[in-house]
Amino acid sequence: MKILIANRGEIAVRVIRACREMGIPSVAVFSDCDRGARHVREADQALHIGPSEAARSYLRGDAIIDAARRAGADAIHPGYGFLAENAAFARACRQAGLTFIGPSPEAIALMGSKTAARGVALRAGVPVVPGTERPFDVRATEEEIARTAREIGYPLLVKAVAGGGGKGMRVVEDPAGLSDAVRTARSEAGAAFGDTSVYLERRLARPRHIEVQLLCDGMGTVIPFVERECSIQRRHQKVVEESPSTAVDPVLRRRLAGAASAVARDAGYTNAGTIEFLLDEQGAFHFLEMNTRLQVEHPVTELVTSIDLVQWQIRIARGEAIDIDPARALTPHGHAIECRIYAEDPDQGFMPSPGLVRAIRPAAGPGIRDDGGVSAGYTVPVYYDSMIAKLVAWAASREEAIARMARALREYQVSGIRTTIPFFLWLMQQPDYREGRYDTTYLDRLLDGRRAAFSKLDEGDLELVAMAAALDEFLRRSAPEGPPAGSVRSLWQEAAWREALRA
Amino acid sequence: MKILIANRGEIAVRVIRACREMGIPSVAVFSDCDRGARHVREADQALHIGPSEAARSYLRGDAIIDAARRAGADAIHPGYGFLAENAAFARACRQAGLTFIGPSPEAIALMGSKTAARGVALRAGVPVVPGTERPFDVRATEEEIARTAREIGYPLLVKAVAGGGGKGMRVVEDPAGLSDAVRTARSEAGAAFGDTSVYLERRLARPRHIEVQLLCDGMGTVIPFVERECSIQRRHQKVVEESPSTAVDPVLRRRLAGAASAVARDAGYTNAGTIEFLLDEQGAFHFLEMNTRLQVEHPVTELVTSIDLVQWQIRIARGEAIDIDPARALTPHGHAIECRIYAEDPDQGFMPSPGLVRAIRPAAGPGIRDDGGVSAGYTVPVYYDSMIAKLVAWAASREEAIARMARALREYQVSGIRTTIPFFLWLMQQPDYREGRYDTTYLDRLLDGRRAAFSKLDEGDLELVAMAAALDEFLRRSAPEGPPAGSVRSLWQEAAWREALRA
Amino acid sequence: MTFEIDVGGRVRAVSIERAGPRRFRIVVDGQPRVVDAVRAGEFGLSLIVDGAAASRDVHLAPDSSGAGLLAAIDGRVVAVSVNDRQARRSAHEGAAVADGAQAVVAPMAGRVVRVLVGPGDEVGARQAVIVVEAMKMENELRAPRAGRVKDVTVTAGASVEAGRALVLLE
Amino acid sequence: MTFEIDVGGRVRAVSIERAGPRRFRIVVDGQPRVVDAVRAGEFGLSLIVDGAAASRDVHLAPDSSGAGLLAAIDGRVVAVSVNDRQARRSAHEGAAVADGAQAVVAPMAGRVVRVLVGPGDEVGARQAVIVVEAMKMENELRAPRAGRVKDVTVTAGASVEAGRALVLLE
Repeated sequence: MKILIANRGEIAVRVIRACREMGIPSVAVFSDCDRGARHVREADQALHIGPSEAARSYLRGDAIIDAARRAGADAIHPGYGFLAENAAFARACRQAGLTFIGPSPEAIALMGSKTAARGVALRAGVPVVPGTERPFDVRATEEEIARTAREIGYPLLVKAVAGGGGKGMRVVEDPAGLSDAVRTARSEAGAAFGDTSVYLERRLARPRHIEVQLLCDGMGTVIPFVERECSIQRRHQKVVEESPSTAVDPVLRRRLAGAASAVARDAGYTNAGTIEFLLDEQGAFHFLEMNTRLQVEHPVTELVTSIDLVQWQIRIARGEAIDIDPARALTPHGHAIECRIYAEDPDQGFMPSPGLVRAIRPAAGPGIRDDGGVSAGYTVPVYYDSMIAKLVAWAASREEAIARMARALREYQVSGIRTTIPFFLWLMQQPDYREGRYDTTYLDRLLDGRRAAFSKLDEGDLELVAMAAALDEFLRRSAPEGPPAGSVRSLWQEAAWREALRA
Repeated sequence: MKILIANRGEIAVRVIRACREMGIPSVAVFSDCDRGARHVREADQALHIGPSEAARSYLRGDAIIDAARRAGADAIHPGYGFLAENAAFARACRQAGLTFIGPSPEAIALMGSKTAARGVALRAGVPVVPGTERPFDVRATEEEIARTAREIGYPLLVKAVAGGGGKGMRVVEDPAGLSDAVRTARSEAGAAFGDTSVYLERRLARPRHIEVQLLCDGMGTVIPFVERECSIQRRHQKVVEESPSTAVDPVLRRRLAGAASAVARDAGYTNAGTIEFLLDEQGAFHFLEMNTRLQVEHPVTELVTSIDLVQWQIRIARGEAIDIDPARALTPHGHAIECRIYAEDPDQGFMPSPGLVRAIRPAAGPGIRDDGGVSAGYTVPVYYDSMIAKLVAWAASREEAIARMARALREYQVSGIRTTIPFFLWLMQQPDYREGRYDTTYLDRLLDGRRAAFSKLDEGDLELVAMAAALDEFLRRSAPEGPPAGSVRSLWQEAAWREALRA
Repeated sequence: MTFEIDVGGRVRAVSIERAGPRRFRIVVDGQPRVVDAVRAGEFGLSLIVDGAAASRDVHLAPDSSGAGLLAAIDGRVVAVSVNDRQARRSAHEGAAVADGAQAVVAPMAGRVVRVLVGPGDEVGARQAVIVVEAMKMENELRAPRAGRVKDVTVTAGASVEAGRALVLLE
Repeated sequence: MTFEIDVGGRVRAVSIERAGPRRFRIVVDGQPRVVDAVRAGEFGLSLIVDGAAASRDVHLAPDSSGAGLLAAIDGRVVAVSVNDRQARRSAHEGAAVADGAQAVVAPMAGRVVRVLVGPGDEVGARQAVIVVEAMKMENELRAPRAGRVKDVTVTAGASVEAGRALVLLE
C-alpha cells in the first residue's frame, strides 16, 4: 500500500506519522504557497497540484487523482475538510482504482444530505431535533415555509441541506425574520456548496454538543467510542474539545453509543465517522448530523481510549476486521482536552494573523501531545483554515488536565504571528469552564461585548517587557559590527557574528 | 509550599512542570555555564550557586540550602544524581527546616551501603546475588579475600560498598585477577565516594536488569509498580528502558512487587524509590540494590500506569496519604520505551559531543513524550552528564511502541552537536532487540568490535546530502548582499536580509 | 543609554547601563533595578531581577507586518515598540491615519463578502463596517473611531490585497 | 557553479544551474538531476527530486568546532564539507596532522585518567592510547593510524583544555 494524503497542515502530518509507523510509504500534495510546508517535507514523496487557492489545488479531485497515479499511490486519505466529504471525489477514486480511506461514496452522499441523514436517524429509532424532514422545493412559497415554521415553533434555524461548519445557517428569532433568513441561507449555501436547498430545525435553547466517534469495518462490526464534548464553540466553530463529557454518565453514554451505532448500521457505514448529537437541558439527546470523515478532534478520543483511530482507518480500508475490545472503546481512561491553536489575534476579534512563523517551540513533557502542522520559517498562508496546531493534554482527572493544559499553553512559544494561545490561557481560568458548566452558547455569550485583551499583563509584567525590549536594543547596539558585507559570504563568518550577538 | 530544585537539565524541567501543574512556585539553581539553561528560564525564580564544576555548584549542599533560604523555598527536590542520594544533604535540609522531597536521611544512609542494603533484603526474605554480607576490613589479607572468593565462585564482581553507576566495580574472571581488581576498585571507590570499602558478589552470566518502582507514604502504605526493564546498557549505563518487561509474566510481576515492597517496609522507606533486581537465566530474581530517589527512567512507568510519580513525590513530602489503586499501579496499560538522547557521537565510540545547540525540534505527535532539557542557543557544557533529552514512546503493544519510537527518532532534529539518535535508530532495527531477546551483556557484545557507522547512508542518501550541501552554498552565494554593516543595526533590516536568504 | 518603550498603552523611559558581563542597571520610569540578562535562542531574553531573583523569559520578534514587535511572556502576547518606531499593531488595527481621514484597510488578502455601510452613514467606534473573507473565515472589520463614512472603495465580491483601504471615514 | 563536496569518504563534483524560481539542474558526478529546492527554517533544505518526486529534508549546520558541517537526513548524521574546507570531523577524530607527525588531541576539556602508552611504543591504528574523563564519562582516545609514540605530553590526573595535543606519533 502507498497512501497519498489529499490534505495539508497538521492532519496531513498526522496521517504521514501513522503511515510511517505502519511502514507504509506516504505521498504529499501541495499548492504553490505550501512548497515549504511541513507535510511536504515529512512525506516520502511530494507532488505539486496547483496554485494557492484551494479551489485550484486541494479541491481539485482530478489533479489529486492524477498525482496519485504519477506517484504510484494506491490509496487516498482525505483528512478532514477539502474533499473529505465529497461523494463525487470518493467515487472518482473508486473509478480510478484507488482505495478511498473513508466510507463509500453512497454513504457520504446519503449522510451528507442533512435531511436524508435525519431520515436515516428516524428510521433507526433515534430522536432528531424537531424540524422539516424534507428540504423545501425551490418553488416553495413564503406562506408554505412560514406555515411549517409555525408548526416547528420559534426560535428556529434555517439550515442548508448540504451545509457544514455553520455555513448556510441562520437563526430566526420570530416570524418577521423568516423570509430574509431563508433568502440569505439559500444564497450562502448556493455559493458555498452549489446547492440552495434549505430546511428548518427547532433551535434548542442551551444545548450541549456531544458526539460519538465510530469505527465500522466491512464485516458489519460497529464500535462506538466514549463521547466527545464539543460545546466550546465560537460562532459555531469548535475551539476546545474534550472527552469524556461532564454531562454524560455511564448510562447516557451507553444510550448515545447505541443510538450512534444504530444510525451507522442503517446507513451501511464503513470506516471512521462521527454522529453529532445535541443534548438539551432536560438531558434528552437529539441526532444532529453525521460527519463522514475523521474529525479534527479525534486525538482526545485516542488519548482516553488508547486506540489509534488513523491507523484503524487505514487497516479498515485495506479490508481488515476490527479487533478492538468494545468495553475499552467505551470506557474513558482519564480525561483529555484539545485546544485548537489558530493563527488568529484573539485581542482583535480573532482576526486571522497569517505570516512568517519565525520560531515555534511547542509544549511538551508529561501528558502533552502536540499535533503540529507548521515549523519555523513557514509562512502561514491566507488561503486556508488558520489552524497551526492542536495542543492536547491528558491527565487522570479533568481538573488535572486543565492544570496541565494551562501549564502547556504557558510553555508554548510561537514567534512572528499572533495565535489563540492567550485566549485559551484565559478560558482555562473561567469558573464556568472549570466547573464544566457550559453549552454551545456559552463562549459567544462570554465573548459578547468583551473588550479587554486576553493577554492580561499586570504592571510588573509590562515593566518587564519594557526592560526586555530596551535590553534587546541595547545589546544590538553594543554588539560587534555586522558580518562582512559582500556577495560571497561564508557560513562560518556569519555564524561567528551571530554568536557574538548572543550577549 | 515553594520548591527549590537542586538539579539541572531535563529533570529540573520535569519537576518545574509538576510544580506548575500543582500551583506550586519553583526555584531553580544554576552554575556559571548554566545561566541560559532551560531550567533557569522556566522556573519562577533562579539563583546562582557557583562555578561550572559540579563540585563547586550542584554538589554544594550549603550553597543550595542558602539559596533556598534566600528564595523563601521550604522544600527541596533533589532530582537524580548530584545530591539526590546524599544522606548528609538530606539531614542538612532537615536541620535547616526544609522538606527534603525524598526518603529520610536514615533510609538513604541505610540503603546507600550496598552491604547494609543486602542485609535488609535478606532480613525481608528476599534473595540477593550470592556474595559477602559485610565489606572487607581494610586490613583484610589477600588470602582472606581469596578464600571468600573461592566460596562464592568465579566469575565474580568486586564492588564498592558506596558504589553506583558502574564506578568502583571490577569483573574478575579467575583467581589470578583478584588482587589487582580489589586494589583498583578500592582506589576508584576512594576517589569517587571517599570510601574504599569493597565486597564480592557472584557475577551472573546473562542477567536481565529488572527494577520495581515504589511509592511509600508516611502512613505505612507501600505501592509497588509494574516492572521496568533496563537491560539495554552500555558499560553498565542504562541507555534504553521499557515497561513492562518481555521477561516478566503476571505471576513473576506479583512476586517481584512483593519482594520490593518487603525490602522497602523493612527499611522504613518513604517517598519514591526503586528496587533493582537481576533476573537470571533460570528465571530466578536476586535483589541488587535500592535507588533512594526518582529514576531517570520514571516516565515509562508513568506512561503505562497513568500515575504521575513526581506529583506524588511532592504530595507524599507534604504529608498526604497515597490514594492509588494498587491494581492500577501493577497492571501495565500498553507499552512504553525510553531512549536517553545524549550529546555523544555514537560513530566515534560515544565520545562526548558538547557544544552549541543551534536548533532543536523534538519529535511529537501521537504517543510521544519528550522530556527535554535544552533549547536552541544553549551550549551543552562539558561539566555534567551529557543527556539532553529523554524521548519516550507509548503504544498499545511493544511492537507498535518500537515502530513509533523509530518514527520519532527519525523526526527528531538537533543541529550543531552530535547525538545518540542515529544509534537508537539502528538499535530499534536489531532483531534481538525487537524480539525482546536481550540481557545486560547484550549491547556491549553487540558493540564490541563494531566499526561501521550507525548513521548508515546509502549511495542515494550521500548523493542527496552532496546536492544539499552544494545547494546551500549556491544559494548563499546568490543571495543578496549582507545586511548593512555598522555599529547601529536595525532588527528590521536584518530581518529583511535574512528573509531574502530564504531562497 | 535611554530608550522610550511603548507597551500596554503607555510610553516608559528605560535607561540601561552595563554593570558586569551580564548584569545591567536599569531604570524604568525612575525605578532602579539590577537585572541579570542573557539572550536565549534567536528571540528569547532571559531576565533575573535582583531582590526576589524572579526569573522571566521574554520573547521578542517582529510581527507579521515586519514593522512592529511582539513580546511574549508566559504565553501572553503584547505589541511593543522601541523609541519612535510606531507601536502600530501592524495592519491588524484595520485602520491607518491619512490626512485627517481614517481608512479601514484590509488586514490581509481576501474577498469582500458584505459592505455594511455606505457614504454618508454615521458609524460608532468599533462598529462593523465591512466583512472580508480570508482563511475560510468571515472577518468583520470595524471602524477605529466614531465618524462619518466618506467613501467605500470596494463592492461585495471584490478580491482585495492586504493594505488596501476599503472604507474611508471623515 | 561547481562544488566539490566531500561526504561519506568520497569527494563528489556537484554542478548547479538555476532552472526556475526554485528549480535547479544539478549534475552529481556526471549524473544529471532536476531538483526542486527551498530553504526550510534556519538550517533545513527541502528537496524534491524529479522523476520519483522523492521528498527529502536535509539539515545542514556547523558542527561544535564551527569548522565542519553536519548534515542530518532522516535522523542520521554525516560530516560534509564544501570545496576545500577540510572535511575533518572537527576535533572528534582526536587527531591532527602536523609536519609528518600526528597528534592525539583532547576533543574537549577534561581530566587525564590513564596514559596507556609511553614514548617508543608501537601502536596499531585505532588502538587506545589515553583515557580522558569529561561529562562524567571516561573516553578512550585512539591512535588515528599505526605508528610509534614520539612523546606523551601529559600525565594521569592532569587537567587538559580542548585541542591540547596529548600523544604525538611519528
